[in-house]
Amino acid sequence: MKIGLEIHFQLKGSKLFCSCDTEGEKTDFVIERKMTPVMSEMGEMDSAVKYEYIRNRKFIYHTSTNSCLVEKDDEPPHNVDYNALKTAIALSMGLHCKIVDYVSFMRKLVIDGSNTSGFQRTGIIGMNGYIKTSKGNVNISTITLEEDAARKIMENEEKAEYSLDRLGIPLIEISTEPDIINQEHALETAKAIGYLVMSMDNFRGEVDSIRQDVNFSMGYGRVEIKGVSKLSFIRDTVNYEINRQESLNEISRILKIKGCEISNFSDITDIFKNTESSMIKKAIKSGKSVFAARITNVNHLMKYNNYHLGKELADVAKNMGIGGMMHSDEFPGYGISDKELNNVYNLLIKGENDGIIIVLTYKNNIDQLLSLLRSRLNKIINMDLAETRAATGNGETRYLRPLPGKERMYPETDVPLFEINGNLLNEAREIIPETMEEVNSKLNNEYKLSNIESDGIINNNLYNTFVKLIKIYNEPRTISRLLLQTIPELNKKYNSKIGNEDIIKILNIAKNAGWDRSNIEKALEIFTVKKININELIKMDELKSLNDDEIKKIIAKLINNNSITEKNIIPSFKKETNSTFNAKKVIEIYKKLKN
Amino acid sequence: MKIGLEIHFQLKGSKLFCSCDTEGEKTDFVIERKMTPVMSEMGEMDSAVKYEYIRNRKFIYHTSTNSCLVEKDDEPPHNVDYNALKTAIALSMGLHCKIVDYVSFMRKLVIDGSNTSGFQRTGIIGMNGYIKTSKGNVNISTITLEEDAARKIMENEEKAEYSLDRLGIPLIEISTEPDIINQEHALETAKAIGYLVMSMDNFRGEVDSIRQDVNFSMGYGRVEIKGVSKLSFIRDTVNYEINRQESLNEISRILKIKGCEISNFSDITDIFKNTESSMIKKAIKSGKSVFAARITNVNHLMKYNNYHLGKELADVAKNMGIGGMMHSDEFPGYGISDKELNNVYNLLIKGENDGIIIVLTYKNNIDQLLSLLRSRLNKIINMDLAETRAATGNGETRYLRPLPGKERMYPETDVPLFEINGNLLNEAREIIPETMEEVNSKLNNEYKLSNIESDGIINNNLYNTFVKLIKIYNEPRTISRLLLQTIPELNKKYNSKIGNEDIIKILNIAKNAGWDRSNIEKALEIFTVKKININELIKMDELKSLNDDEIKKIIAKLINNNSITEKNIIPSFKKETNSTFNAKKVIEIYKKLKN
Amino acid sequence: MLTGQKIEFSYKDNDYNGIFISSDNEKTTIKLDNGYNITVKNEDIKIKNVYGNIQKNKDIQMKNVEKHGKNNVYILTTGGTIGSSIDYETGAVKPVKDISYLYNYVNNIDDYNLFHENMDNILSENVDSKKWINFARKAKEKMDNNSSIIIFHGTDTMQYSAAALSFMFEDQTNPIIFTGSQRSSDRPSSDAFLNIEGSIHFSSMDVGEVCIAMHSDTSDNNISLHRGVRARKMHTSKRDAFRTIDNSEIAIYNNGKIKINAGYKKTGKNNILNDKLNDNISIVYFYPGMREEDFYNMVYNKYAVIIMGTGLGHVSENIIKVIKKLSRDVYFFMASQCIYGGVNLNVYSTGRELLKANVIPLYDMLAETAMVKAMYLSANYSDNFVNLMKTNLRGEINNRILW
Amino acid sequence: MLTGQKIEFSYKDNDYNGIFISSDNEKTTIKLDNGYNITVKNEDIKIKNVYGNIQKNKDIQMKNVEKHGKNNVYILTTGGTIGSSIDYETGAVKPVKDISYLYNYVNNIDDYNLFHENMDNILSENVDSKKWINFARKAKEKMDNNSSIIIFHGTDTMQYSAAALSFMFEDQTNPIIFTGSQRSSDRPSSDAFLNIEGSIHFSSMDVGEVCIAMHSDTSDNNISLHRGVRARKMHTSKRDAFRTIDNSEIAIYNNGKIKINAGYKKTGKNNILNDKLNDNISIVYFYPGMREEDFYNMVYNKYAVIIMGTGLGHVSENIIKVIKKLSRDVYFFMASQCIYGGVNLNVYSTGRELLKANVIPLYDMLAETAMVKAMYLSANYSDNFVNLMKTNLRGEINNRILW
Repeated sequence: MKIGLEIHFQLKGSKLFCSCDTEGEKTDFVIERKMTPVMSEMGEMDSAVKYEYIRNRKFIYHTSTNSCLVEKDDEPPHNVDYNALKTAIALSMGLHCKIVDYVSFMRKLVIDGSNTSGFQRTGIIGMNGYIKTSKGNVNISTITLEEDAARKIMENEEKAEYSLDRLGIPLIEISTEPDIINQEHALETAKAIGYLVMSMDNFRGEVDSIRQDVNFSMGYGRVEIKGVSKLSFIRDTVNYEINRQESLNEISRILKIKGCEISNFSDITDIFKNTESSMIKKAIKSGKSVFAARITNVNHLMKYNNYHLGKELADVAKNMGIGGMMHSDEFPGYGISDKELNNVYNLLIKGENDGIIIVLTYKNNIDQLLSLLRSRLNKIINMDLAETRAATGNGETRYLRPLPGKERMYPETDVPLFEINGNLLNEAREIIPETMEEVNSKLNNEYKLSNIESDGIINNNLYNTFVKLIKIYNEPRTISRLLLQTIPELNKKYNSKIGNEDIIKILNIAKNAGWDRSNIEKALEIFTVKKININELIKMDELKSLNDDEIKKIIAKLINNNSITEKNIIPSFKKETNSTFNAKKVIEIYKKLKN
Repeated sequence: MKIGLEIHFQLKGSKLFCSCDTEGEKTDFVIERKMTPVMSEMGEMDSAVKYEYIRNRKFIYHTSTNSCLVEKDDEPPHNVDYNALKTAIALSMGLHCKIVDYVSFMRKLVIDGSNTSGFQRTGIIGMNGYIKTSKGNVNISTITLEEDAARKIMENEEKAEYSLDRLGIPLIEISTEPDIINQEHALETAKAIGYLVMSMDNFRGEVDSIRQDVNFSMGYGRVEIKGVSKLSFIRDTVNYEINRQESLNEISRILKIKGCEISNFSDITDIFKNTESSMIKKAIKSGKSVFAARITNVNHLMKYNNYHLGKELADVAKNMGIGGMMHSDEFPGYGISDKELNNVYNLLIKGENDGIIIVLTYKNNIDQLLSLLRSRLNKIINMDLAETRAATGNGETRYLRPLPGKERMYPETDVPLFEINGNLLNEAREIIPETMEEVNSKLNNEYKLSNIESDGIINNNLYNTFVKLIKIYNEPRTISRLLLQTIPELNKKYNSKIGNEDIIKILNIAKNAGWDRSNIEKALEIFTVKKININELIKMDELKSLNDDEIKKIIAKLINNNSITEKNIIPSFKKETNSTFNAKKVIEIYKKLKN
Repeated sequence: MLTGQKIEFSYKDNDYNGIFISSDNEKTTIKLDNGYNITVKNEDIKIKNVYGNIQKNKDIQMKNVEKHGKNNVYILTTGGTIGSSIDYETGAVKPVKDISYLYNYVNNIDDYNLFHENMDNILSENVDSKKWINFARKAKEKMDNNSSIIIFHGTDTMQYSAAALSFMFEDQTNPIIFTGSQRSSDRPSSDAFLNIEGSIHFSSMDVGEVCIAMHSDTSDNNISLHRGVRARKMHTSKRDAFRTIDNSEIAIYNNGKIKINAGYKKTGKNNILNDKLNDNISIVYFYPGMREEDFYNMVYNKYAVIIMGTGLGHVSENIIKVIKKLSRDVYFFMASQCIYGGVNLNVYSTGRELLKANVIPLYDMLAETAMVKAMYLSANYSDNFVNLMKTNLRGEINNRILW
Repeated sequence: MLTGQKIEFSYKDNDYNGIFISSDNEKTTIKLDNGYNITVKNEDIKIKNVYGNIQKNKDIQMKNVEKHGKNNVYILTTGGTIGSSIDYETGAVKPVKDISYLYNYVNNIDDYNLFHENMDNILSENVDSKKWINFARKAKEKMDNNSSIIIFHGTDTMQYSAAALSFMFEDQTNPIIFTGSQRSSDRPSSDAFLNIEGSIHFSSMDVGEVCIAMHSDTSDNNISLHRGVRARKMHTSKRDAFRTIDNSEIAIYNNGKIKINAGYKKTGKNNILNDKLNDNISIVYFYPGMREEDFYNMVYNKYAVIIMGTGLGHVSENIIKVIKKLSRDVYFFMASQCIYGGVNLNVYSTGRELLKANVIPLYDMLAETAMVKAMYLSANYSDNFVNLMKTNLRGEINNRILW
């Protein structure tokens, strides 16, 4: 078993090939486009491309405040964003890659409408690196810098709608070699890489900012599984794929012996003239016909126990926009009467071991479908399972399209070759991410945090924030507590989201006003509840910091009344005021007055 | 008594300063403009201009298919239309004028929104001509070529709406000297000029295509009465004006002896706090105040018997947008209670012979109104009645504005000086209109029409059409009958409007097909009823003209059956066919066959 | 005879009175008593009597404008349609001397103290760098006295002048607003009045930029505030001739209110004026079939040349050869004759050849703005000329083209 | 090494396989097995092995297009973005040889017999009068054989070429439609496909004019048919870059249907081609501060010059002096750099001076069209040159500007 990972993560700041921000809102303007399949010079059309074209959908693009003519494919790309490039180089360095001398961007054809141009721009930044794991090094084959696709809003048979807000966001792709030995190892590798990624200063950090593809092979060809959204699904997905391929292997063995062929499709619409099946009735009404074909020797292989050949075939139809392929292992069902079924079986001369498939579609689709079904069945029988699959939301996978060839890729001539010079390399070196071990040791040794605290900071990807806040308010335990407890609790309690910039502002005030942890927590809560301007906080009675005169007054009063010592001055002082104060100052003044 | 006339008439074809057609339809585009009063270099503002500005109205212009940027005042005028110029010269020649060597166009300020530019372009073409009348020659002072104004669609206190379709249509203005001696003579002169005008080939001939202004003077200053729409109103208008001026003369005599002053206006709104007068209630509710002033010695002069001083003063207010001035000769009335009236009279210390005027308006208008009322009253007392008045729809007149000075006029620098060269003069000479006498004699002598027929043609302005049609179908009596009887009857019967071009087409067909009058009338009726394409007429059975073969066949049959002679061949032939035929041809063929 | 003298004359046997306006070898123009001018051939006219007294139009002195508002606004007239008025007799145009009449037509005019000065009386096609320097110095003087500046200027080259002042002022304490009119202010329909009204209102904003204020559309409703370096006269005659190219206007004025549409630079604390300009810069409009020698003649002696190329910024092969020869001595910059959109020399081989020939693409900078910028930078920052040309200094380069 | 040869190489101590693409003194580009190109410094790379067999892209012959329709359409490719396709390995661009793929994407394609010929492969900025004559002759040949003509052409100078053919053809039996693309036809999002679809449908109209068919807006919905002499590329990069200036488009194509928006000249009975053109005409873009000697250098040896003046058609006083000196030898015509609206030399004194200097105003004729018209008229109708320049021949002068 060989497993490889492709991890994609978004950067924030500027888009990759224009000056639009990575964040933005929907605007009212909408454009409508079509995609035309472009044939290679050999006159061949990628079958993925063919699928999309058969669907002949319109693509609707909603513009956003962060899109310009470049996203509309109405202007050539600008030069590559310097920051994104620097980050990609730094990450490549952190993963011990060789950095290319020049970045050459390529166009990778994509025709599902997710790119207004019909392709994705992508360029290699680093090659031949590695990441350490408990099972040894996993090699990194390439690190590429690419533009993210448009965000799909909805789709149906006729059209797909996208928002342009995500299109063009810089995306770094880290591809490992198939050095990963099992599911657990895949998870560990993904986590280790993910940690590096998330610790980059300009990692975007929004929902969906990291997406994983899994390359999997157990000897029957490479399967590329797209879009595994959660880390935990890596394991489930690989498990599912192992089961699927093992089952297909059994089917293959059976069919290799018995033989297997798909007959031509017969138009059996007449049989269903007066059908009770609402599904078939509806299809006929909308101008579709009913077709059936016989597949020899697949009875009880279509959907029976661990056998799911039917789904493998239905996926082909589904990708052509033909939903609901029915097969004999499911019959009786779908409201089809026994009489109708008998008529079909008789017409197609179904033998006992044969299977029947029924599809509802337009006449002009059927030849295309038959040829695709035959080719897929053939591949299964020969156990050539190499293909692109999609991860579903529940840890399964489904057929998407053949593996893309390198013909899908050609040079992006609009973007000039970019030389990575010494300057840029030096700048990148400054921001090479630290590994989890390095960070852990710093938190424990330098900042004296407990293991629980440092794990919390690492697991929640808070190290960068932590370092940033420490620079303002140099109390590691306070900062750790704020990040791991106070703020998550406040956010939960008030269903709020306190931004890093707000925290920084409050800590700056705290530093100047001499607030302690409880003042800061108070300030955070007031800010969260009242949603006031941060600068107003300092004027609030509860948070107002006493000035020297006010402190003097209270201390003078305390000295007069009680037996105040340096030890009890602070608690006594606290009782006298609601305002905050700088404890050091109080002691200082107390000493002065005492003397 | 001196009367002068200004006759304006529109030309059709192209507009005067752009290539738009004179005819067109409304389009959807609307623009909104303001006019700003432009002061002369002496810093004075024309009071007509001041009125408009006080009204501060918006002007809405509806564009039309026959308007371009020139009408929108968004492009400088093009060169003057050659045809219009030629017509103006020809008419000047017909009226024995001296033609200027160069046309220089002027701008005449107009601020009521009827010109998008704020002025009307006008230039002198001819000077010092005359027209013969039964009372001797009436001299023509000038003939000018100008652009017509925009067509008013609606107006209220806030805005006036215009259509641009009429703006820029060439307008020829013929101004006579005040040589006309009475009402009847005015009518005769207008008719004689009108006849010349209407006989111009490109006279527009639509409703409102001719408008007359009457200059009238009986020793109290020149009154310019704008827009006398019908010839018959010239008489009524002059009569009205004579009565008005005589009445004012009596008023003047009385007031000169007794003295007459208008007091300041008092705000008497409080008196009407609980008034029953719905008019006053409404005004107060809309933010207006009630003002009253005392005018000494005008009791029973405001509106009593033949005295109408009140109207003279109310017209001033009306022009400021202040409607409904009330005065004491009308009281009690308007729902004003006796108590209120007494309060008003007491407050203003009304003497027995004094009059009171009450106006409802906004506070900031009242000073302006007072000053205008005083100046008008003063002019009346001094019998300086020179002013511009408007003809109403019922033969009366009302005060419009002071007479414009020549300061209103300055050079139109955007239109280059146009030299009237020999070529143009020669072309114009070709189309000099004939006078009514000349035409009458031609119709009687050359075309042998009866007096009734020639009067009909002249009075209905059909001479040009007649000449045009004669050139196609040289049967004067037939043409006369078509124009004076057939077509008016058809138009009336079918509520239709047969155009000249249609008649020409049908006559052309008639000529080629050898139709006689009854065929033509049949064709006209079919065309009117069935609204078919004219070229289809010739294919209709009823109108189909027999060809030689068909004629031969019928004649052969007739010769065989009957004793046919050259004399009865036509009636006999007619009985044999529904189709039309060329009678000459029939006789010709009959002769051939006979021999 | 002198213009304005009363005369008696005969024309084709009739006698007339009038006022003599003008004459040349062929013809004489006379204003008749009815106000009409007629122009006749000298041979047709016989002057019979000339009265000595000339009707001269008084030059009215500027009225003392009452100062009651809190915002100082200095109006500098430089000529052009807006700052001129017709002589109602001759039709000649002369500068407006009295702007007090403005007071009658401007909303909220009481908020402003208006001052006024006739700086010049020039048709804007004759404005050159010396004039720009004069305008800028005068504007600085008045801004130093805490006035906002409105400059009445002919519309023909307003965009060039506004761009020039934009660059020359590195910082400014008040807005400088150019305005003009497409219909002369001596006609009731003139756009001048609303343009001035809008300009006066814009002048109270905290815009630290040089702008152009003109009609937003053909109706008398909205006035647009355009950034000077991004505005262009896009119609010869319409009221709304000016457009902000490839961006939004900064603001729209309507009936006393201002709506902000786009970001702008705020007013600064000082007026920093760099008033040197290099005249030796030109614009060349490329066209197919352009000959090498013609191009050479146009550019060989220039310090810098703005080429208006086709499409994304292209010229023909033969021209590139000339550029290659000259580009050691002459700076070549590329803008596009398309007006809208940016140039990009990376897309086609011609563009890449141009880059090799040292032609510097200016993205979406307008050619007119580019010329003025080059005049400014080469006179003041010749050391860093090319780099600054490519850098956005005053909003003349959009990073993003949105539509 | 030759492009396409397989190589083994090492880069910074790692070994790789790939295909050699190109190299120069500094760097080498290689396509890796995963399809990516990398470019590295020559010093960093060590070629270890080169395989002899070159992977050469076959030049595919033009397919025999099936002829089943009733309308003959001859497609002439001349180069430009639309007629070219990228070499998927090197990124180089070469002409499209096979247009049969069009058949798949065009509505109602069965109504048409498509023929195709590669006339040229030229970037449109390099097109000149010789090329226009070639295009015109070829178009005539094919129209004489009863075909409509579609010319694939680079968008940069399409308006000049379309105007040239407009004038050269005094009568034509079929429409000649120029089309192109703003996004190259090797990308799925290319505007080429819909532009071609629209052009093919327009080609069956009875339009006896030379037109341009391009996107109406940025969506893939409508294609506009522009009159060649009134179209202008108004954006460097957008799909809807072309606009009919100061008028409506002739027609709009949408989803198999054509909507007529404006009048047009009908096809005639003969193809009358006047294929002489005079090259010695130029366009000069006026700018403030333009020097006399520069203007003189640009124009002194020209047959005719189209001046793009400011506003209604103005230049500065010093330039008028030069014009006065030269206007006995050079014809000067005036267009406006405003693009929209007409010139008018009657309004301002500068304009009247220009008229006196024999400058001929062209109302709203586009400067580019005016240049081409002058090239045509001076070569074929030099006797009546100025008069015909002012006369509307092919719709290049609007009598009325409507908005």
